[in-house]
Amino acid sequence: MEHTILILALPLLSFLLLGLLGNRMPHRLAGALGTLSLAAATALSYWTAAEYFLAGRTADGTFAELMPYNMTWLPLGDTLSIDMGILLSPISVMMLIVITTVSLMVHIYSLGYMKGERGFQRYYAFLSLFTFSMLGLVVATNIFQMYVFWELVGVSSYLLIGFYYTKPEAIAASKKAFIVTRFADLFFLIGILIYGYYMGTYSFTPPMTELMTAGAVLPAALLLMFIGGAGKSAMFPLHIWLPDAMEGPTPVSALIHAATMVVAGVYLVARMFPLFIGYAPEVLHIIAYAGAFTALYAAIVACAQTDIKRVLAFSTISQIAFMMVSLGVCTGSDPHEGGLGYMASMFHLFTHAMFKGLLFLGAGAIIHAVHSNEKSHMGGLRKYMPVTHITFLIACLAIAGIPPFSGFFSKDEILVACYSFSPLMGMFMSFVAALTAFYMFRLYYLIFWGKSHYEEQLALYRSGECSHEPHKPHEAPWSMTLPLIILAAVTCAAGFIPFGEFVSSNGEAYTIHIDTTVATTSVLLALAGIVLATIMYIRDGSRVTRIVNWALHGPIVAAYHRFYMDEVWLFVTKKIIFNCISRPIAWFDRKVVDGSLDLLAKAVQSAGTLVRPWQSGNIQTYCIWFLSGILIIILVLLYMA
Amino acid sequence: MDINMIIFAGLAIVMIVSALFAVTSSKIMRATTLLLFVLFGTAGLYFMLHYNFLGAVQITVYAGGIVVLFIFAILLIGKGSVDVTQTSIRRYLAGMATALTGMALTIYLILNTGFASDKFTASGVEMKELGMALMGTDKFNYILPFEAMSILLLACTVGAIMIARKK
Amino acid sequence: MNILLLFVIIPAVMLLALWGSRNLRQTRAVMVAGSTLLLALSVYLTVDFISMRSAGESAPMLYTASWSWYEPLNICLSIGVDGISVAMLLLSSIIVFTGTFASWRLKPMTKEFFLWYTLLSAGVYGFFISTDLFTMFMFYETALIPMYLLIGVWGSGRKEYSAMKLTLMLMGGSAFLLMGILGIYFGSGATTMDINEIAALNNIPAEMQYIFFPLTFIGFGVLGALFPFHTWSPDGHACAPTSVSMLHAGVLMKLGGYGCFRIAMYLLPQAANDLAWIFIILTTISVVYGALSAISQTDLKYINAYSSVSHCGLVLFAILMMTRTACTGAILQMLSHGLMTALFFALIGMIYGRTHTRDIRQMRGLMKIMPFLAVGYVIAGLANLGLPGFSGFIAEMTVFVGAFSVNDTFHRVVTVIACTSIVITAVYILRVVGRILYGEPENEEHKKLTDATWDERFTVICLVICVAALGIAPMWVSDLIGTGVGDVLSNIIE
Amino acid sequence: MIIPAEYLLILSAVLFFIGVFGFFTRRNLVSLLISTELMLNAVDINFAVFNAYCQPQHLEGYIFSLFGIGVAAAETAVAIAIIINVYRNIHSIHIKKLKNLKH
Amino acid sequence: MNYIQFFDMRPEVALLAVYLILFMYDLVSAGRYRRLFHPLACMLATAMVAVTLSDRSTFTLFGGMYESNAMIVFMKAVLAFGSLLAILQAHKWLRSEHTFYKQGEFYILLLSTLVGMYFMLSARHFLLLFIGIELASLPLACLVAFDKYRHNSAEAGIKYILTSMFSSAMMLYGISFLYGTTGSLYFTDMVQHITGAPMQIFAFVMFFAGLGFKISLVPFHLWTADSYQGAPTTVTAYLSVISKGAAVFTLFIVLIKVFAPMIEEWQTVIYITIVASITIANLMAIKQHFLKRFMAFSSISQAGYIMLAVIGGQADGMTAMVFYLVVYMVANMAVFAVIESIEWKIRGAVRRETCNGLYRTNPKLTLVMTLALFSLAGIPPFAGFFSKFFVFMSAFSAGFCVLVFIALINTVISLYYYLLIVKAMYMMPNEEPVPAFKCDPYIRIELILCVAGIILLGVCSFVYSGIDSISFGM
Repeated sequence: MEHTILILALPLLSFLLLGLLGNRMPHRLAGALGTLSLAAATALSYWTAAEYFLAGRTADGTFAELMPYNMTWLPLGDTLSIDMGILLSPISVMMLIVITTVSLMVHIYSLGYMKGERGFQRYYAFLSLFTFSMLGLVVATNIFQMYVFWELVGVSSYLLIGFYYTKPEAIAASKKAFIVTRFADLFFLIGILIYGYYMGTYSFTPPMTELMTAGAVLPAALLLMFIGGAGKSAMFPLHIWLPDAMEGPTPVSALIHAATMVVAGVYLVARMFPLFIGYAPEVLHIIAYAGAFTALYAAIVACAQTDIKRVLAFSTISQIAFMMVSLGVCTGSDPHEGGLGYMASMFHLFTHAMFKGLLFLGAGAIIHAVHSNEKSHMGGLRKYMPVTHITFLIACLAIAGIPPFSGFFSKDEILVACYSFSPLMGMFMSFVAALTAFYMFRLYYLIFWGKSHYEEQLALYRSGECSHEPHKPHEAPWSMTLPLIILAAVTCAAGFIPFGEFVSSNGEAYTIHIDTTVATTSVLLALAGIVLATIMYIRDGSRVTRIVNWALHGPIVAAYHRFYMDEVWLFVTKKIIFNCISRPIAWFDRKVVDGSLDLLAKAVQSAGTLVRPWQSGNIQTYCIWFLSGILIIILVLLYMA
Repeated sequence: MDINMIIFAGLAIVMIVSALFAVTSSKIMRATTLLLFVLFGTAGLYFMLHYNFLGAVQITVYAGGIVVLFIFAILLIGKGSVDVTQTSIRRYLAGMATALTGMALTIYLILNTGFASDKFTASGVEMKELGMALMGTDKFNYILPFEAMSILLLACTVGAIMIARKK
Repeated sequence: MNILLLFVIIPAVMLLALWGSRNLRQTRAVMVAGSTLLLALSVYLTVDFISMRSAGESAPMLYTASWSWYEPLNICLSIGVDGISVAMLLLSSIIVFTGTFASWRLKPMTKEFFLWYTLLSAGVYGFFISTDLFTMFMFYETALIPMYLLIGVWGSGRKEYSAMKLTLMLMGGSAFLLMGILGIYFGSGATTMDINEIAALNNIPAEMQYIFFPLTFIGFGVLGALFPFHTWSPDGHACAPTSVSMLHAGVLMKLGGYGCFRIAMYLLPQAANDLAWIFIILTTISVVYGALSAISQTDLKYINAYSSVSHCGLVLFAILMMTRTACTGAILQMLSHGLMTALFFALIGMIYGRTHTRDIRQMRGLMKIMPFLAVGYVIAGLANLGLPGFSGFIAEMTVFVGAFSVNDTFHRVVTVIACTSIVITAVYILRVVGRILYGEPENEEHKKLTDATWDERFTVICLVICVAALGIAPMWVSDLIGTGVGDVLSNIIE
Repeated sequence: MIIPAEYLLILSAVLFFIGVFGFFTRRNLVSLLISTELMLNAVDINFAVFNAYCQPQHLEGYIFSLFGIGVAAAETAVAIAIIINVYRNIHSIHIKKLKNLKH
Repeated sequence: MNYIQFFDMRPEVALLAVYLILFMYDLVSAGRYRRLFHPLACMLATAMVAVTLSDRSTFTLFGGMYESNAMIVFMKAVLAFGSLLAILQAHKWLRSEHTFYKQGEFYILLLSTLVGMYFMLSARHFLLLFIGIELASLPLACLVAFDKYRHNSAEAGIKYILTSMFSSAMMLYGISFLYGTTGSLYFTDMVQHITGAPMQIFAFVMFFAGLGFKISLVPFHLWTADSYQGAPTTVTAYLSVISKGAAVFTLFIVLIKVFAPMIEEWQTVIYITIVASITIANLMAIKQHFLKRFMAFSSISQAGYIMLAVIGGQADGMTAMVFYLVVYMVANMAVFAVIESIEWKIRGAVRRETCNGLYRTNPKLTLVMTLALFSLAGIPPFAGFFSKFFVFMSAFSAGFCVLVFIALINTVISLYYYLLIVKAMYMMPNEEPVPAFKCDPYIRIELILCVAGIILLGVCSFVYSGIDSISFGM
């Protein structure tokens, strides 16, 4: 499997090339270079996947974990070292495919979307960097390598969110994204430190002896790592950066903030799953509860948002939370007994990457067409953008969990896992799933149905009330629609992939079977949500909508403001950290620490002034001092003797 | 009461009183004259110790030389030399306090130190002995200080003339 | 002829040549030739050192030589290097080299500037090659004093005040240090000044160690920006000219950490073990406090100076942990911080040279105006906040891993506290980047400014390459340092 | 009867400190000089007394007194020359007028 | 009656020969031959240094009243060399209108003081010592008052001579009691009777004050600033270096030869005076504006540092002390030479503000001044660093750790005020800086010698080793 190194190397090279020489290249060349290198990497990934899964299972019924490369990168003392290498396991191969596929789609899509933008080359360079980092993350052979790439991913995300660096919101968002995830990474790092010290290694499979003696330390380490993951995967309350991250170019949102990077946290937990399940099941449950709450929270907030990308962002948070919950509800490593969640989570990760990527890319196409993110500028677009409309609808159906689209299958598995954990959890998650269907279709209707903003404007223009002619929405160019179509196709088909054959909690093959009760319930619930959305939003200003708005006015406003979480964070950072800690410390440093030194200097100076009159110029005074000095010294000596 | 003691007491009283007036008198000439009394008193003491040559030198050099120098200087300087009485009371008190402390300490120490002062013989010093001591090169001979003294005097003469002469 | 001597001889020759140079061209020629030669020499030394080590040379110090200097006082001109010193020499050469280019267009009195600059670098080199207490101290002070003129004459802002403060504080530190050195010398029986021999004797009475360890440590700690003796650093850096800031933060502050390790702890092991906790607390404060202070600063150089306080605090923090990994990390951090901060100060200087302000509130959108410098700044910033692939990351990680491996609650807690600095660092770095580089340029004057000139580009590129090289391939440096650290540590840990 | 050495020493001490007192309080350069003469004179008495009472076999104190007188004369000569010079420069020999050099 | 002994005192004889030649020349020369006076004096002084160094054997003369050994000879040579520097520096001054006709007196007085110092160093008897001290002070008073048409010079002279008389009276009074309690004035005899009795303590402190006055230690220092400021600059330089150096060395000898049994007492005394000297002088120096006055306080503080070498009373202390004196001499002379040059340019007293912007106009002179000040402050690689270090070492080895620490803290203050001048020269703006000028050639020679000393004395360790091989202690 030596060629796997190329999967990493190609994006890296493309990054270096574009980063260093990009400014001298024409846009087309840069785009082509980035896209082609990624296409090659994608091809290699597929080849790798084929090779890996076709190689068959080992004697114990699992896929072998291959490590084609592993070298010591930074020795840390006698035993520990940070290694760099490539680890192939079912989930990493799966991730390779997800990442390269979505990334390739985004690369192609961006050719059209970003056309003519200032910094086009830079954009592709950053995309390559991100892809490289993300690939490095998933193939990490040890937790520290993962951390290394984890940070790189964070930085790429930062750079891409802040791509429109002249836009103040983009700057703020990029900063926020980086700092919040960095904050979470702190815990990750501490977790790693604990893990490394007690396990004596950073690899994912620590020696048995250390595991036995670790006691309560391992769960603590794993919990800390989860917090790191929660930061990246936008779990409540560390989710606040993700909605803001939508300030970046939409393809970037699709790639990073929907399909790949944000699931890194899920991937982390999945990576460490054997340890979680074996030594820290209680931590898994914490994950489950945290995830469940996040899922609900994000879903509710999504219902009230008006910016379509924000809706998608919250939907992403909610869906990732689903994955987390799914991992959290595992109670054993056997997929048949308590371990189903693992497979479900990975499956959902896979399908979600596809359909959420699709949604974002679709949203991108819409934004491209209407030059706005706000729902008020949309409406009735189905006439103008048929391809986008259809693909978007497919994605919505998938996310709502309507068969036969892929979302149905993965979500179903999750719900099954939840029900088997506790019925309460199952019902809760089902409700959230229903909510998902509701807000997604709300979004769908708001964009594609209802009154067309364009037509209203046109009417106004014609009646002379508006001075300039509105921009007519148009279907996106082929470079943008092609990825939509491809992803839509995948979304339709992915549900039928026998995912359990490849990935399962104990590595053995697991055949997915639909639990009819759960499936029926969830589909019905989803349909209910869709129906409600249809009633409320298919036409503007329906009575039901007004009633609901009136009845739930308070909660809706709160949800629109994301339950004021941003304000809380702003309060903590601006008011407490900046104004109450940093400022006083800076003041303390200047006035107290430095001031005391200045005071010392001043004291010496004034002592100098003080002793000056001593030198009065009168020799009699001098001689009085002379004799007094003698006498004092004599008395001191006599006293001492 | 021994005659020596009476003479000593007389000398001491004269010396101390003249010294006191010499440092307090507001007339500079009077002060100089009183200094002369002290110097004569000192010579008297030397005679009492039978150090006749020393006494003579005291009278000639000190009384005859130095005081005359003073008088010259005073005359040269003229009326600017009128001594103003002590102005600053603070310095006056400080000076007095320091001097008194010093004196008390010294007298206390003198009284509490047993000098081996029992070898006094009223024999005096032979001139020859003195001459030999001044000219000899062995231990307890002082040719070297004597020569050094000559350089000192020469240098001081040169210096004093250089400074005092008018161009 | 010992190769190490060249590190002192070349600057000495440069001083003479500079003294004789008649115009700017000659001055520059001397500087470029000299600093290139030094750089080449240190690269050669590094390579040669590594090959000797791999050939099985296991003596703690290589290239050792000793000439009796002040024989009655056992003062020798002893030289020798171990991995740590080699790394430091390399660092110094890089900074001196790039600093030369960073002050390419410095005016007025270019010749004099380079004279003092070279004297300073001679002190630095001498310090790193010496193994004799007296000689080290001498070079140490030699390196400090030119700072006064360099800042005072060629600086900006409140330069006189800052220069004076810096000099006096550092000299105050060296007063402590001198006490410590005398204590070490006499404590060990006044037979030798060679640090290796003193370490081998290891006979300083414990009660003396308890007195002189704090003195020595604080003495060096002042230069290493140990809280609360760091306040010279913000003012000094803020007012210094570019290359001086580079050299000062890049190399001179390392003298502090190096000295703490090589002298204070190495020679006074017992006190180091018993009293480390006090200084660990202080350094932990430094780390967090410096970072927090940086957040609310508005002057670019102040931000970076406080950042230096934080990072140098980490150096001292790490060596006090007294594990091999942590100490290796400390040295790595010195290297890394040296390069990064030099880069930072170079960029700040270049930006300042154009905008004539360092107030972040008055700059905006520099990315559009001077993309090269802005990109350089972003890279420097990312390196500073510990992005993998740059040197900061490996250094910090090594430090944290090493510090964490001390099995003791106190050490663990302070390590975790120190770890928080990586978040705080991100905050202040991104704040600045977001503030001054991004956005639309607002100041009309600024819109007319130009991007970097060739010498500036050269400086920046050299440093970026070094930072990245250290960050991407840390293993060889880490090996180089590791053995040296091990030798020193084996003396500290009984 | 032999006068006890202490009496002489005390006498010289009193003279010495009267000189000191004068030196501290007089306001005129010549008076200052007179006070120093008192002090030097007292010292000479001391030497003579110690020689006579403690070490009569050698003439150390005696000769010291002798040289002391000489040195006093030399000092006085130089001092008076300078005083005259001061007078020429500032037309006063009052201590108060010597205030150019201070602080 | 072995008068031939006089010729064994080679330094003194050489000195007196020079003295006589110059005296004669002064009497006989006239017209253009007067112009050769200064070169002649310089050459003779140089020869004198050489002759002084020629006999380094150890011997005593005149029944133990005079002692000579290699160290003493070396010290004499140092003093002679210092005088040579002073003579070099004096050239322009001696050529000026008011001094030209009394050039001869200058040499006579200068050499007289040098004779006095020679006697101070060699004396092993208090009478000779006393006369030496007087010989070193009285002509110096004349020198201080040399510029007799300058008010300041006269004022400085009278302050100097009166304080000097006061202090010599004190010292004599002390010596008289020493004589009374020990029964002798020979060092070798006295040491056997030194017991540390209260009277001896009293006497010792009185004596110490006399020398402390010459060294200008606090609290016996108050004359220093006034006299230094008022005296002609050459004389100030001479006072601050040569006179002080001889006194310190003498003090050291007396302490170890006579007061050895009272070591605890005198160490306490020195301890107190060191702390007082360094601290108070430093505080005073900060606020000074006239450079000469400033240098006076600097020299007081330096005296404190020198005393650090004395306090131990050991051979290493003497080495450190002599080395310090040598280094201090070259640095201080350099500073005064620069001050004198500027004085001649601006025709007035040099204030710190005068130096503002000096670097622009006179870079080389400024550099010399900088080096000298750095050396005084103890900055490597200049010699001052080495000398300070060794002094600290010797005090430390004698066990005075806290004292060393106090002194070290004070070095920071001293650095501050030295840097103030550096700052003025390099950094302060000035509308009208001192115009560019060329130094007097003799001063240039002096400066070259001094700078060579400043740079080389520390680096070339043989000076120190040489001193160490001949030093002695308790």
